[in-house]
Amino acid sequence: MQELINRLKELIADGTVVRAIGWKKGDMPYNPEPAYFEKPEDFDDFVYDGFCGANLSKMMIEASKLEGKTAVCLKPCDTYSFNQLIREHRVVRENAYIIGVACRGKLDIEKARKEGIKGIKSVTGIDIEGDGEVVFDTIYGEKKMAYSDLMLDRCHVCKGKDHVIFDEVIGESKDTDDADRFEEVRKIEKMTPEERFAFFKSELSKCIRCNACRNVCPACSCRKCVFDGTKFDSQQKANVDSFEEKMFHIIRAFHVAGRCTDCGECSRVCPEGIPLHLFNRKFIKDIDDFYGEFQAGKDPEAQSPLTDFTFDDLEPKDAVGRGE
Amino acid sequence: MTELEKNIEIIKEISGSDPYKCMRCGKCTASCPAYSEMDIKPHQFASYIIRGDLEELIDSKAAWKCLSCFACIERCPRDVQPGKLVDATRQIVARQRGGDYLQPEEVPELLAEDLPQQLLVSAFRRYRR
Amino acid sequence: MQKIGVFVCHCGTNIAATVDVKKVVELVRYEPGVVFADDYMYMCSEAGQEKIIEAIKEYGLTGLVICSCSPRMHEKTFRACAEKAGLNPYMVEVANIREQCSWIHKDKEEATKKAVILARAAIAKVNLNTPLQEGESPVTKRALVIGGGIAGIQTALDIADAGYEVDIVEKEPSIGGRMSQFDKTFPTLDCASCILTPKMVEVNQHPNITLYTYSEVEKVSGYVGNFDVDIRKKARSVDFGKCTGCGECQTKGPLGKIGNIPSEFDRGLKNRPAIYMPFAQAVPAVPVIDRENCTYFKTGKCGVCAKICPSKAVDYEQQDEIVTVKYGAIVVATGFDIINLDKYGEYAYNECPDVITSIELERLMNAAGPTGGHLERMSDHKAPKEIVFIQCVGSRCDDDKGKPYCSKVCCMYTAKHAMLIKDHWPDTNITVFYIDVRTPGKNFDEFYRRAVEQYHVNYIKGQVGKVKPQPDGSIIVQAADLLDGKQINKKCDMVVLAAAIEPNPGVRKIATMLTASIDNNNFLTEAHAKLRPVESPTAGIFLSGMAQGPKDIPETVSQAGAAAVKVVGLLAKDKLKTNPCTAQCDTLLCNGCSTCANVCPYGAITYEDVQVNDHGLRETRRVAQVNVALCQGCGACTSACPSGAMDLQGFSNRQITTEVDAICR
Amino acid sequence: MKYSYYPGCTLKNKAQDLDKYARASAVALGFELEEIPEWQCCGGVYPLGSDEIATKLSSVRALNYAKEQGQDLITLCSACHHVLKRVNDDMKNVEDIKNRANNYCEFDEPYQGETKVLHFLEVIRDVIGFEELSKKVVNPLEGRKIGAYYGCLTLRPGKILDFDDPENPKIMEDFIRALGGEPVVYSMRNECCGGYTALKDPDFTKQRTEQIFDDSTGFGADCLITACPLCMYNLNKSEAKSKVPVYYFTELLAEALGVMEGA
Amino acid sequence: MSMNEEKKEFRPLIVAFCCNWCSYAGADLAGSSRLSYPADVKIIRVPCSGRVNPMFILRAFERGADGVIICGCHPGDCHYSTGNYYARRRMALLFSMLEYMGIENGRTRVEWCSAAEGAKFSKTMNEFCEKVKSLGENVRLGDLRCKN
Repeated sequence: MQELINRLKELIADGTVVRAIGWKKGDMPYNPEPAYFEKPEDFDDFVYDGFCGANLSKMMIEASKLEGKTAVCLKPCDTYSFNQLIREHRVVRENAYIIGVACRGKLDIEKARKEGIKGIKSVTGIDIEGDGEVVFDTIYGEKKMAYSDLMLDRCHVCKGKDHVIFDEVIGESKDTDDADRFEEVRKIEKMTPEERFAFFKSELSKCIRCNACRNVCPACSCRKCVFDGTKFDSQQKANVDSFEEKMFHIIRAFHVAGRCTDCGECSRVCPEGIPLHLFNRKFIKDIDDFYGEFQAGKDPEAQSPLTDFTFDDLEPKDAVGRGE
Repeated sequence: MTELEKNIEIIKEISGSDPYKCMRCGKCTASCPAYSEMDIKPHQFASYIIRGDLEELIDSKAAWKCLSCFACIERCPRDVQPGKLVDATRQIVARQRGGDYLQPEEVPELLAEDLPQQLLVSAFRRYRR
Repeated sequence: MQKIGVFVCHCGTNIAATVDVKKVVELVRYEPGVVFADDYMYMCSEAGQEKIIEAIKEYGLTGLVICSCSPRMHEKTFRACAEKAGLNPYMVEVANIREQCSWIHKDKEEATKKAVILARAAIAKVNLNTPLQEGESPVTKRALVIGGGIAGIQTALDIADAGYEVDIVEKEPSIGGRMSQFDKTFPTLDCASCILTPKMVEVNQHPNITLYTYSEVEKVSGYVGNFDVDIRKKARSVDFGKCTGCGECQTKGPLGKIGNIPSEFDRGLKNRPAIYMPFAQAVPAVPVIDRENCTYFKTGKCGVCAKICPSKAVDYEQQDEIVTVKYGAIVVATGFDIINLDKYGEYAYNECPDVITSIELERLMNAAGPTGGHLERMSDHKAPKEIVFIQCVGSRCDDDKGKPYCSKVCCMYTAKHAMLIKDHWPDTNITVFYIDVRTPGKNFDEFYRRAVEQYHVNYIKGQVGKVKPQPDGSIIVQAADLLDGKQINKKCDMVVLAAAIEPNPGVRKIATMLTASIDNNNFLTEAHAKLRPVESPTAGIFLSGMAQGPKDIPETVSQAGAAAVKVVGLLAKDKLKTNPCTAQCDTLLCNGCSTCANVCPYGAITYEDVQVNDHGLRETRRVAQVNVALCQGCGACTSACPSGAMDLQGFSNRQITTEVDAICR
Repeated sequence: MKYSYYPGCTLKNKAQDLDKYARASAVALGFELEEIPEWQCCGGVYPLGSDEIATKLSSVRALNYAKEQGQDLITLCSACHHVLKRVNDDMKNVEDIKNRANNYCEFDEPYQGETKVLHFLEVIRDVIGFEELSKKVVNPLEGRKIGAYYGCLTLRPGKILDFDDPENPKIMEDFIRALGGEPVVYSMRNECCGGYTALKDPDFTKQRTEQIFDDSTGFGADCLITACPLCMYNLNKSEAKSKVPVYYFTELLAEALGVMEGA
Repeated sequence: MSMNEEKKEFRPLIVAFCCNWCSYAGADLAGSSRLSYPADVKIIRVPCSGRVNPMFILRAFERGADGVIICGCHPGDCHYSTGNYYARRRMALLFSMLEYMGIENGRTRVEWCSAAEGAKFSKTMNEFCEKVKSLGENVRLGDLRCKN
């Protein structure tokens, strides 16, 4: 972490960049938050550890508009999002100095909570360089968990430890991929329609329309969301009882289909723990099945599957009922 | 649906073919190897059925003279498949009337020594229920 | 708020018999925005339109809903009517209560209910309509005719005579098409080449006509008035400028006059050399080298034709050339061929050389044909004494058995063949097996009756079951005489099959390039079966000849003329009104992501950095810009756009949404 | 290569030649015929009513057995070939028959037309190849002018049997050529011999077979081959037969392959 | 059938989006050929199947449609060359998603229907109505809210 801080300070000092985007300490040891750093003293709060899961690429949309270059810390998976944003002309490559930061999987505090770990005072073993257990110092005493057990689900299906775009890389990343990315989707596909409907109804009924998913999503970068506009008479109805969760989440997933890099931020930030990535991942799986494998953000030149076609694409009638 | 149309529906179901598609081109009759034996010609089956003259068909010699060689079925340009209409007629006789063209008692007399089994079973299937 | 007038048409009884028109009027009167509602017997009539105009003036209407026939029928009429009264024509919506309601429903209550719903949807839409201004686009005053048969020739001549430039693209080495293969034509028995050749020459010499023979259309882009067409001029291997058409290369080549390649023109009844003109009167009279069969191209050795050519016109190095030309209108005149007969083994066409098609018979009877006009059997070159004609081979069939349509010309040309044969060789017996003899047309039935009464051609009703070649070289035709109730085994020595005609197989590809619609049988679809028979639904594309449907020569020529008039009518305009229903980008919403540009088939979307004032926030943004001259209004961009910035005028997101709401209310 | 083999009733009895020469030839050609245990008669004809199932069940069982073995199903007799292929087509494409037959049969998993039914000749054409066959011929049938008599059941209905062009077949002609003989093409080769009407109208079948002989000998045939025991029976009833012998195609095959003796 | 009986019978509400060039013209042809289909079908004219935004489909379901069908030109015959190809992908993915969420897949359909296919249009609508009718009222998408 110190190497990273030193390098960022150096870049600002030598005028390469005007500012940096990274993480600063939060009010708890497990909730660091994205922040801008400009002056040397700003870095006093800089942190980069296992809980720094946030994808900072989206912040470059606004940062691209600022005077001078911005250094941005991107984990391997974040670089896919950045590439996708380049493809969509939402960020300016020249205005960014990308530091590829190392990653050995990011952590999910909910996993600790599920293990009954409460009253956390401090956490050790979450450094990027470390490889030991995570130790929680709590008001009830010391609790330990294996790093891997504490990892976000998305890290178990990691796209890989390589940064697909960067100016320099600091540190060594690890492969954390040890599960099948589409297993959850397959599990749902195998349910009966009634079960599937019940599952999604119960999940989506938790939605409190806070828009956290939308705000964090690097693909949801519209200046104004269609659900806030009048173009379809579909204005956000958060304040009344008629917010159409299904419509919102299907359309949101549809709008990012072929563009979503599966960064998993939507599910990470959802305060209600709705597995929103299951929508995106379904589209990704279908796209792979129907039109050949496609990873958004991997190649900024590649045509998105929804703005492409072949003469003998699958017919919609054959897209459904495949499990029967 | 009229009574007549209902009967035609039954024939359609048994035969899997549609007499209304017939355009009276006569290709079936032209193709039929058993033409000389038939009192009602293959192409007339469709018109008899459409007219509702099932009785006459059922009583005809023709219904039993078809060789089931499928020449008419193969060549019919309208896919009416007259051979199937003939078969359906036989089925009506068998199903509704219990009438058979071949009686078991007749068989021993007809039996030649070198007669292949295929002939016997075919004849039984074709002539009886 | 709009002030909307609703007009419900009775269409005589077409609508009123199934839809309670008065009730519709009553029920829509209180819809939001509606200030006037009325019904009338024929809304499209002059009196009906007068009513509309009066109401616009009297009630100050800002929008109209006409409940009538399909908008594809009279939308234009009602828009023009609105314009007359000073209302923007795009403030008119049509609720289709005839084709999509009264004509398909029987229950009056149900149909009335549906008519009201359709009217409501239209009213809801008009509430959101905005006046639109038609743009203008220039017209390229040049036409393209695809296909150089009699249809293409006639169309081109008529357009050229009207003073416009026209190009013909023909894929064969010569123009002339099927008609040039015919011997005589019905019902007057003119010699086909006597009436066609002068037209071919005229085409060649006409100052307004450019011929691209041995050429194919490769790519089409653009739209009515402004098509860009790539034409591939296949390498002819003979220099146009040098060749004098002397024919030495064909006669003195390695195989002399005979050649070893089945002649396409003579339907394989005769061979031709690799360097050839399809027939003596070919236009242009410049041979081509068929590279696939040429020894020089296959082995690199030979080169005889180059050596003997007195004017040194043979050029083995010639390359295909692609020219791009701009056109205002395109006529499809790709013609027909007969079907492949492999599926009809019962007629023994592939087994027996003496079973031939009618078009082969044309060649056999033609003085310039493979036998010099002597009718003879291909097997033993003897003159046939007993000839059987079989009608409807592959026509009038069920789906996978053949073509479902009547080929229309066979009855007449068979009568023609029978008479010509009897004329030349009176001792020949002729039997025609038919299903129906169809002779609608001027002097047509008389013609057929002449074959029977004067020439004693034996017509027998009954399709043939099987054609059986015999050991002695004769042929037995097994058929039935349905009227006499007999099975017939007719012994003969030649059988002529009236094979079904089908559109030229290449037409599919051309239709796709032109985005002209095509039916299940690959015939091009007309814009309206009765009222716009020579136009494709795609603006600027016109139809001529067999490409549109089976027809004989007189019909083809009249259709060719009709297509030419339509083309001339288009080219005579200096400017065309463009469809104002184009896409529009809301710059405040646009993310500049380029998704829309990726799906635009016309390249109409570009991106520009513009200064925006987003509620006080001033910044430069990269946003989509629609070139309305290029945009054709398909709306692909609108559904690709995630932010809803891209919208389509006349079919906006809100308009469609509101229609959905009205229907689902 | 192993195949499930459905001989059918006639081959066990009156048409033993058709069967035994086939078995011997198969060995020589390098494929194995595994007779389906406890096969039942196919019924000789496809049921008259397209809505019937009871009469289709014996075929369904045989087809399902082959499916369970993971083998293609071979038949020789033209009637069995006809019936099996048509029933298989029903099981594949006719929802109603598929459901009813499966309800009745209660197989471990429903049978849906998965088995590929092949005529012995199709195996030779499509699997072995005529070129390969001609290489294995030891006694070429040189100088023999052989007329292939197809009859009706092997070819029609052409779309379902998918055996050869029903009006202009050439599989048997190619077969004859591969054996070194000279095929004689004549138009009666796909016309019916009179079939089962021989039982009640023997005179009629005699008329038919005479026409067949006239036509084939007219084109120079000195013998005929067939795949159908019923055709064989009817043709043998004709007087012309003394001049023009009729063989099962397997007999000539065994002869050409030199395996007559062991059969 | 008396009016009373008819009232009891479930009649689905079906929204059909038809492209102007092929399917809408096909529907017109069905009409002029008097090839009937149930009045339950209400057609919305759009320029191209590529114009159909998934929002429209969900909107229709939300407002009470029991089935939504999108008709366009046959692939390769699009008046705008490519619109239906994009529509085909969009609808394949959308329909698969709806199925994934437990929505009966018979409620959505895409059919390519040319201007010459009046008979096909009528047949398609008859079939689709029958199918949707058999599925009954659209409960699962009728309310796009997930609150009970």
